[in-house]
Amino acid sequence: MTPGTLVDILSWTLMAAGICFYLTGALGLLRFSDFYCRLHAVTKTDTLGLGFLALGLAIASGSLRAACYIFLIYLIAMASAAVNGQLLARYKLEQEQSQDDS
Amino acid sequence: MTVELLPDLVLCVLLLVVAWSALFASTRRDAMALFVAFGMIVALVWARLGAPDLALAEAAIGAGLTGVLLLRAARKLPVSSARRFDYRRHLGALTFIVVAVSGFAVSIILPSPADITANNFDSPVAAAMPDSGVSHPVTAVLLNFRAWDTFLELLVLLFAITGLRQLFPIEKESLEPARTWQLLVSWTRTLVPLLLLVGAYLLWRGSSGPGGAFQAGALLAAGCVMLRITGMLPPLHWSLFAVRGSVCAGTLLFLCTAVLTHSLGAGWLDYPEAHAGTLILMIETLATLSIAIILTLLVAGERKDLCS
Amino acid sequence: MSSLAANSIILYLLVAVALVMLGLYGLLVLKDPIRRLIAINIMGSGTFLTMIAFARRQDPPDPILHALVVTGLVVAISATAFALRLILAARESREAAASGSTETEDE
Amino acid sequence: MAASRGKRSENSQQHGLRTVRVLLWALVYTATWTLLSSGQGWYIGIPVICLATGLSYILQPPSLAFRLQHLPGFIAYFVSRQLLGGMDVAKRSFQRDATSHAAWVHYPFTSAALNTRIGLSALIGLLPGTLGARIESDALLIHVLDERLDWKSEVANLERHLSKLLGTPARTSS
Repeated sequence: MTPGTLVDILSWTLMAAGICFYLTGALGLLRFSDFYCRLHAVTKTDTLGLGFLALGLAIASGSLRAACYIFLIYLIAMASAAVNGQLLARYKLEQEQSQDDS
Repeated sequence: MTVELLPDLVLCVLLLVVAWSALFASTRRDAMALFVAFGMIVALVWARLGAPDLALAEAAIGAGLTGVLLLRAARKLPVSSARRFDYRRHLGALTFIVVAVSGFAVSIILPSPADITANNFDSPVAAAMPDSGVSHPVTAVLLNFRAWDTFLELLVLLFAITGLRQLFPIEKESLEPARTWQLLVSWTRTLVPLLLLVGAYLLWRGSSGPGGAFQAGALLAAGCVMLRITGMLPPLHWSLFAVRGSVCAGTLLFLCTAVLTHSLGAGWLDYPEAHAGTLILMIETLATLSIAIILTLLVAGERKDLCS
Repeated sequence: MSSLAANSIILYLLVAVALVMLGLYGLLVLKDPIRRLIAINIMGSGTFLTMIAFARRQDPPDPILHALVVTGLVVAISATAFALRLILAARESREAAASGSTETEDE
Repeated sequence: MAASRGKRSENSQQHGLRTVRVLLWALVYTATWTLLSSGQGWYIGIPVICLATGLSYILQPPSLAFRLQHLPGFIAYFVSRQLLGGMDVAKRSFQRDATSHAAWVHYPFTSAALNTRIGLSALIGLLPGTLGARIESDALLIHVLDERLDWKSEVANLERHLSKLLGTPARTSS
C-alpha cells in the first residue's frame, strides 16, 4: 500500500465520519421535541461534522496553504455556531417571556 | 444516467422542495426562514455550475441580507390569517402556468434540441481580455466591456434608496439596539474588522479571480448592519455629507470617467488601455463604498437614518 | 474546471423552468404580500438559473452572463427592499385610515 | 503572545493595555491577509490592515492575550469534550424519549472576569448536553439536555480551563 492511498483512505474516512455526524444532527433536529433541544443537536453535531470534514479536506488537499485556509474557515464557522446557538436560544427565550408578560 | 449526475439531482430536488416549502409553509416566519435556506442552496448551485462570483454574492446578499430584511419587515406586520384553500382557483392557476410556461419552453427547445447544450459559439470576451486591464473575465465584463450595465445598476441602487426615502416618513421607530447582549456585542467587535479585511481582499481579488465590488460591498454592508443592530454605529443621518457622499461616490466617479473618456475622444466609458487597470480599481473601490452604504441603508435603515 | 455533462445542463434548465412555474403559481394563489414577494424572488432565481446553465455550456463558462447575474442579484435585493417598504407603507396608511388618526400602533 | 494582566486602576496603564491588545489583533489581520492573498497585493493590504487595526482600536474586540503554555492543554480538553458532545447528541437522536429530562438551570460564575464569562457562555454550547442562553448578573442561564447528568462539573471544568488560559484568577469563594 502506497502512502498516497493511505492518505486517501484517511481523508475519506474522516469526511465520511463528518457526514455521519451531520446526518445524526439532522435526525436529532427531526426527532427532538422542543426548540432548545433541537438547537443542541444542530450546534454540537454540525461543528463536529464540519471539524471532521475540514480535517479530511485539509489532509486531502496536501498543501499547507489550503490547510491553513480550511482551518481559518473552520475556526470562524465554529465560533459563529457557538455564538448563534446562544443568541437563538436567548432570542426565543425572551420572546416567550414577553408573551407571558402580555 | 451516470454517477456524475447524482449531485446535480440532489441539488435540484433540494432546490424545488425548499422553494415549494418557502412558498407554502404554515407560518410566515417559517416561510421566510426557508427562503433564506433557499438562498443558501442557490449559492451551492452557482458553485456547482462554475460561478464562484455568484456563489459569493448570493451567500452574502441572497441569503444574509435578504434574511435580515425580511425578518425586520415581518416584525411590523400582523400574523397572517389562515389560508383558505380554494381548489378551483389553485387548479385554474396551475393549468394556466403549466400550459403557458411549458408551451413557451417547448417552443424554444423543440426546433433545435441539440443546439441547447451545444457549444457552437465562442465568447468574444476571451479575445478582448488583454485590453481590459484586469485578468478576471467577470470583472472585465462588469467594469470594462459592459460598464454601462454596472453604471446603470448603481443608478438602480440609487433609485431604490431615493424611493425608500420617499416612503419613510410614515414609519415609527423600529430597530431596537441589542446593546445588552454581551455576547453579540463581543462577537460584532471581533468580526467587523475581519469582515473589512475579507471585503478588501475580495475587492483586490476581483481583478484576477472571483470577487469584486458587489461581493465586497455586500460583506461590508453586513458588517455595518451588525454594528447598527448592536448600536455601535450611530444612525447614518442623511443630512451628513459623508453619508450622501458615499452613496453617490460610485455613480459620480463613473459619470466623471464617462465624460472624461468622451471628451478625450475615446468614447463614453471607453477606457484608455494603459490606465484601464488603475481606473477599474478606483471605480471598484468607490463602487464598493457606495454599494456597502446603500445596502446598509436599504436593510437596516430606519426613519432617523434616512429622513433627518 | 471540467465541463459539465450535457444531461446536467438540461436538468438545471428544467429545474429553472420549474422554479419559474412555482414562483408564478405562488404569485397567483397566495394572498400574503410577503409570500408573494418570496414568489417573485423565486421566479427571479429561476431566470438566473437559466442564464447560468446556458453560460455553463462552454468551458470556461461565459463571463458575460455571470456578470449580468451579479448585477441582477443586487437589483433583486434593492427591488425586494423597496417592495417591503411599499408593503409596510400600504399597511401603515390603511391602519391610519382605519383608526382615523395619523398615529399607527404597534402590535 | 504575551500574557497581559493589569490592574485597571491607572488610566495610562489601561491605555497601554489597549494598545497591546490592538497590536495583537493587527498581527492577526496581517497574518490573515498574507494567508488570503498569499503575500501579494500589499498596496491594498497595508492600508486595509491599518484601517482594520484602527477599527479594532475603536471597537475594542476581546483581548487576544492568553497564556501560551496553557493552550495545548485547553485545546486537548476542548476537542475531546466536543467529540463527546457530538457523540452524545448522535446517541440521543436514536433514543425514544431523548429529551424528556431537558431543563433550565442556573450556573453561578466562579470567575469575575467578563472575558471568561462571555467565552464560557459561548463555548458551553459545544460541550455535551449544555447550551448557554443568557448571562444574568452573576449566573449563567443554561439549557441542559438531561438534568440527571453532571452538568455542573462539566461547566465548572470548562470555566477552570478558560480561566487558566485567559489568565483571569478565579474569584475566591464567596
